[in-house]
Amino acid sequence: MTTDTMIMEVKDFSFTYAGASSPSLKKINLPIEKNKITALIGPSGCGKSTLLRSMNRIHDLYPGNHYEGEIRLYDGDGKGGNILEIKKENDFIKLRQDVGMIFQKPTPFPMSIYDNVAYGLKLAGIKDKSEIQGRVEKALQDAAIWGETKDRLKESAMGLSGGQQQRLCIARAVALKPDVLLFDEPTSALDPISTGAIEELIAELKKDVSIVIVTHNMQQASRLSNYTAFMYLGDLIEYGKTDKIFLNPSVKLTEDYITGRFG
Amino acid sequence: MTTDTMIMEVKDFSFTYAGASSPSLKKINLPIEKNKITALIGPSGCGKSTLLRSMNRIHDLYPGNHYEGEIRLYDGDGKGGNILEIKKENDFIKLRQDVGMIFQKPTPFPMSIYDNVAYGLKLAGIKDKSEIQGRVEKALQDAAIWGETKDRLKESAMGLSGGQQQRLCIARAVALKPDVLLFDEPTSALDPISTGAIEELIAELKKDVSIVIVTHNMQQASRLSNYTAFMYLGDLIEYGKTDKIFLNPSVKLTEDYITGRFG
Amino acid sequence: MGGTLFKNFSFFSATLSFFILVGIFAVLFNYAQEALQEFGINFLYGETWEVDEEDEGGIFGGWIPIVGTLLSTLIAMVIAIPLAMGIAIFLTEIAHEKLVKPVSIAIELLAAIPSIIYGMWGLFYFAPIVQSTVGGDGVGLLTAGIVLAIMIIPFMAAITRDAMNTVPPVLKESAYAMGATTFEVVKDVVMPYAKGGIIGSIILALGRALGETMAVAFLIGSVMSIPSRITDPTTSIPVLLANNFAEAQDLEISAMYYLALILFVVSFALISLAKFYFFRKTV
Amino acid sequence: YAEELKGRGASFPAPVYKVWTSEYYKATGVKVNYTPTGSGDGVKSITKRMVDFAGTDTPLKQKGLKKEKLHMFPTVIGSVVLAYNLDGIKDGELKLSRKAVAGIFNGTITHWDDPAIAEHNAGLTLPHEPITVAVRADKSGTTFNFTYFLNQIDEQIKVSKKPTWKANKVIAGKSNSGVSANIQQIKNSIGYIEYSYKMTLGLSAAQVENKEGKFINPTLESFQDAAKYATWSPDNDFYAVIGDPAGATSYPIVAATFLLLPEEKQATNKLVTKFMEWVYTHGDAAAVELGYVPLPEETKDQIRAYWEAKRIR
Amino acid sequence: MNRLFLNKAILMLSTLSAVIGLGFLLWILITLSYKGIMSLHWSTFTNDLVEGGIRNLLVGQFTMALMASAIAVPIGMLAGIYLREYSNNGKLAAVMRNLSDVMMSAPSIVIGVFVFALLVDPFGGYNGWAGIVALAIMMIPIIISTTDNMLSLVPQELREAGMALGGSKHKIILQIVVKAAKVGITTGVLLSFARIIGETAPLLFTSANNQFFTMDLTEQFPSLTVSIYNLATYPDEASRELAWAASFVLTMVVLLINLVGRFITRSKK
Ligand SMILES: Nc1ncnc2c1ncn2[C@@H]1O[C@H](COP(=O)(O)OP(=O)(O)OP(=O)(O)O)[C@@H](O)[C@H]1O
Ligand SMILES: Nc1ncnc2c1ncn2[C@@H]1O[C@H](COP(=O)(O)OP(=O)(O)OP(=O)(O)O)[C@@H](O)[C@H]1O
Ligand SMILES: [Mg+2]
Ligand SMILES: [Mg+2]
Repeated sequence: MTTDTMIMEVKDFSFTYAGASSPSLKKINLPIEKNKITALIGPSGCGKSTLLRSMNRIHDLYPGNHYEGEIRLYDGDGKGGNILEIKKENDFIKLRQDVGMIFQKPTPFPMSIYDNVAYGLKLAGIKDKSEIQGRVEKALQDAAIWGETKDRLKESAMGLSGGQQQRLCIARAVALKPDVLLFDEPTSALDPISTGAIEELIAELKKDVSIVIVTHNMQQASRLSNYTAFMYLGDLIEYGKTDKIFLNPSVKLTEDYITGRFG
Repeated sequence: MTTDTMIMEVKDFSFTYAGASSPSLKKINLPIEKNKITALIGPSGCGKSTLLRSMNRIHDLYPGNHYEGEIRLYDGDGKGGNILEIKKENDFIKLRQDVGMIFQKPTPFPMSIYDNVAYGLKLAGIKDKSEIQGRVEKALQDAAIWGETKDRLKESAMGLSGGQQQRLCIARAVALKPDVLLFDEPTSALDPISTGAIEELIAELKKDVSIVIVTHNMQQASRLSNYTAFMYLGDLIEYGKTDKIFLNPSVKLTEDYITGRFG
Repeated sequence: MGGTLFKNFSFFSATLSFFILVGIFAVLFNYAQEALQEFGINFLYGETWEVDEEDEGGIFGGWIPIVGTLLSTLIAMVIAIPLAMGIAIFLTEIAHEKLVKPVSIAIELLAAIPSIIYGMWGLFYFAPIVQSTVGGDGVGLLTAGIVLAIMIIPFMAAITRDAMNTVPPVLKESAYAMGATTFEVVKDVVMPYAKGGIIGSIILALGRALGETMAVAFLIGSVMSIPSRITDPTTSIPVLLANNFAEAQDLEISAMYYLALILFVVSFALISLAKFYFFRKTV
Repeated sequence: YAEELKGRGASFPAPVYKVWTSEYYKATGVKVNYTPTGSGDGVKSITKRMVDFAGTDTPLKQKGLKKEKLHMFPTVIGSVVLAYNLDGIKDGELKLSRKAVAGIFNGTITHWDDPAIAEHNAGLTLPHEPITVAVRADKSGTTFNFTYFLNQIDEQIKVSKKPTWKANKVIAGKSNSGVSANIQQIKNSIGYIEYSYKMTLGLSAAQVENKEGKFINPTLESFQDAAKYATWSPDNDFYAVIGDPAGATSYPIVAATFLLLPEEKQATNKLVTKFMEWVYTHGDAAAVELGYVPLPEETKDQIRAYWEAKRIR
Repeated sequence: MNRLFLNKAILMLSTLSAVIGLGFLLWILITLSYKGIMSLHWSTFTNDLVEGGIRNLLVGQFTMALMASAIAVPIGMLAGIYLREYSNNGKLAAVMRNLSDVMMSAPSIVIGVFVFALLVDPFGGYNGWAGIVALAIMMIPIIISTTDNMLSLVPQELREAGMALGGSKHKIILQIVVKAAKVGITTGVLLSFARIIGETAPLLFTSANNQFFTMDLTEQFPSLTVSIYNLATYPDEASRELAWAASFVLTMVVLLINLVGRFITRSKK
């Protein structure tokens, strides 16, 4: 693991929610490998979402949270800025365009399918109509939802099924050509078939972007990811290649969790 | 499996929600063995809760649902009435005292800890103060929560932690000396330690009552139950001894589900 | 930057409520000065309201309209509370699903009818009935109270129903699962759980009844006298204001502002109390 | 710019003002918006200069007019009747002596079968029911004129636009119409209202004993007879309370109603006098029909001269 | 059994309350419709009050209610947006929210008195503007609370999703959040409009009344409600009939707006 295989790096990172008396994350150290899928697992409330949401600083929507440590986002040359130092609105916008996010529940905007994808591009300052159109199409294709939507681009995105909405949200994020995509339990609200489609899509996407995924489904983590991090009560207990973690964990707690002894 | 080992028996049971076009349960056949734990498993929406809630006809709080078939509740002599034929309020009250229920989220009543347990006894017509007191104590002990609550019986039950509240609800049900207890995902909202405590408690309780438990946690089902029923889309796919279902299921669908291939 | 400007505008708008409230208080207080200095706190229990037509002064006391306001409100509440609770229980626990919607809509429509309509209807159709059954002159305290009750019942019932609907279904189910009857579930689980909301709804309705003008103006009789029987006419603060504010001058109008101030402060205090209950519930 | 004149005040002449303004609007297109809110409100509105003119049934003394810088002149004469709601007793059947009227309104007579009432109503069966006295909730010129009459009989009753009534059972209504409505609704009630309200509503009204001890029915003739005794003079802005006049055929409770104009509003004043000029020449018939007594021609001429003098014509 | 009987009795009483409530609704609506329709003529709508109609009153009432909305809706919505989106739900927001709720329950007659002191007394006359301001003061807190409530129903994830795409806060609020709450806010605006269009007390000492047709807001301004108040106490049949006709029209307008509001919410959900 050298710097140039990493896209992000979490260093001695602690996080305390506004008003909370104790930190929800304690001195986390975690590399995010480029063009790989990293899974975050752990029992409910262990801090998976908190960590994920630190990576594009979506926490900053709510004031008063407290960060410590570093989260570096590396560019092509292996140089990395600490995203925790970002202060200006413009830099936030840039960060979020570089590090996209997909939520547990699909979040289509109340507008047409086309506009949902175009919206991010417009926010990014792209004005050229034909460029937008091209990138919307491309993104919908990349998100494997072009076939189902090409004849109804002008219709409201609310009319899509849950699984389609989730793929639309992925398309929306992909359109911005991010470096990293963060997924927070992206399939837990979906049926088995949609789940399969999204899993396939995520596997496909890693060609272009690096992926971090939070999941409760052990099978999903083992099927999908290259690296797995196990968290417990705000600590990162164990991190490593997925095979290693699942077949031969070094820590007893990890084993207990994976074998379903709790959680 | 003969009648006298059974406490309940579901026969060709179908259930359609008011206003729904198709049944949510289709011709279910399932025995509930006396002093054993029966687990209901299956993916979300397969009808586990619907079946469980038929067993004490709590569905009848909402009008217009449609039952078919039989659900028999056997008494000591192996004679069984069909609970689906109950019409009179008195009989409903009796049924619900015989077949208790614990929900996913703890549901303490807005009164003191003591009154929470005493409430059911008062409803059951017990007037004698000392008898009530004795049975409340006994129930709290049986539910393994006496130690934590004995000094604060007069305080509001809302002040207890989630796990304690859940045990209080179990105590409340146990106090009525029911024949059957129905649990709908009783630990899915709880932390690992509370989960452990409740599991232990359930295992203990089967000495006195028969238990049906719905769970999403395969490990819990395999650890805890004697019999397991796997449901899918309103059908009961497979029923048998828990070991058999988990180690050597006869149906491919059961295997796929148990190994986490879907759901 | 558009964002900052937008935020500032929003902030300014949000503070407006505060300024209006302070403004109302300050203006009423200021205009009431003359009467405040003349009568002070004695105003509250003075029973005379007499203009001295020679020297622009007079003797003014708010006791009669204050008592009239309180009594008409009291009658309204005594009638409205049980009925509104009954309706809320009917809607949340008894009514068949198919009935809930239309009945709720009907109740809410009743709440939407302008109060002046209640006044007119009350005067021409309800007052004669009161007169022929209970006696008195038709218009008076009782009639005003009843019509006021009819007016606030839908409002109270709607909020109480909403509060009762916040009770999680599982909580009710678990009470039923212990063998409780519907009434026992309502009494032991629903009411205690929704207590904050229910008390809040009562206080809000109380505030409404206190400040209601039009329905009462037609019906209370508008007489400056303490009623000795429940059917007797009297007056209330809003009615006195509606009838005589426009024509009053000098010390008398100052006394009117004083009355308005009293009404405002009382309703402010009541609503704050209601908010306190709601607030404790929701936090 | 559509001309519009704003006025508020006395409800006593409201019925006739309503006809006049609406006919004037049809004839000339000029809007005269008169809101009958009561004389009290009228006087206040004009002193605060919230309106172009005000109506009042209580004439202002010269001192008051000077202080508030107002002109004043009468428009029409009306009368106050005692309307009642008694089962089986028809219009004009009830006779009320001066003593009885005062007694009812000062609270010494509380029941209909009181000897003071019964002695002059031998043929009527008066119920043993409490009397509900219908009065005004607002300040009113009608009340002023009625209490002026009562004061002639019983000095204890003060002349006031809004007295504190001592009667036992009182019910108050806003403006003449409110009082009329109350009388209509409430059995065994009696109240004082302007004659035209009695007419249009078909209420029953009592014969009232006049200064010379005669019981007089409220009729146009008896009003006209009473009006003859009024004396007007432009020198005191026509200040006159004409109640309780002499004459054996005079109905005792009559009153003139006045307009108040703000001295400084020359332009609108001219529009008002133009309207009044139209009224004096075209409005008499409507007034008579509603039961008012038009001003005598010589009084009208005096008023015209008064306008000239004040340069508001 | 005793408790079963008690249960039955209470349930019967509850049902009875509902029947009583609905009975009064029916009684009021039926007498109102009967008297109203009997008293309505075509000319009622084409004549002004001075000629025995309600044309100017309807126009006046709507004019004032619409103008009041034009003031109250933007202010109320901005305030609601501030409370829900910018205030971070802190202490200050809680205070503002409570104040706005208190204002919502302020007696309408007191608001009338306040506006009289503010806009009538110093300017020497009752006028339409004063009526508009009084109605707007009544409306603002209602709009604040509906906006606030409707925005709170917009899932937090939607804001986060907008943020995660790189939107700035005000853009997300205006382009996504408000849009998502559009139906609810529209309904709220309609319902509050229905509420103020039926108000009498705040208009009594502000806009007063006018028999004639006018659009001059510096003058006394015609309104249905104040006219009903005046007409209803008139003893003559014609005035009372006009009052019934006006009441009927007013009630229908209010109920219609309410039903439309409900219909919008239902058809959109
Ligand atoms: N907004 C918040 N304010 C304060 N504490 C919070 C907040 N959100 C989460 N927490 C706390 O932070 C800890 C970590 O929460 P987090 O949501 O990251 O867990 P998680 O691992 O994602 O759980 P889950 O699997 O249930 O989604 C928990 O103890 C939680 O109670
Ligand atoms: N009140 C209801 N009315 C109509 N349909 C319902 C209702 N409740 C549940 N259903 C439907 O019945 C089916 C079975 O639901 P049920 O809640 O029993 O599933 P479950 O197995 O308990 O799922 P979960 O694991 O999510 O709790 C589902 O398709 C559900 O949509
Ligand atoms: Mg999470
Ligand atoms: Mg379930």
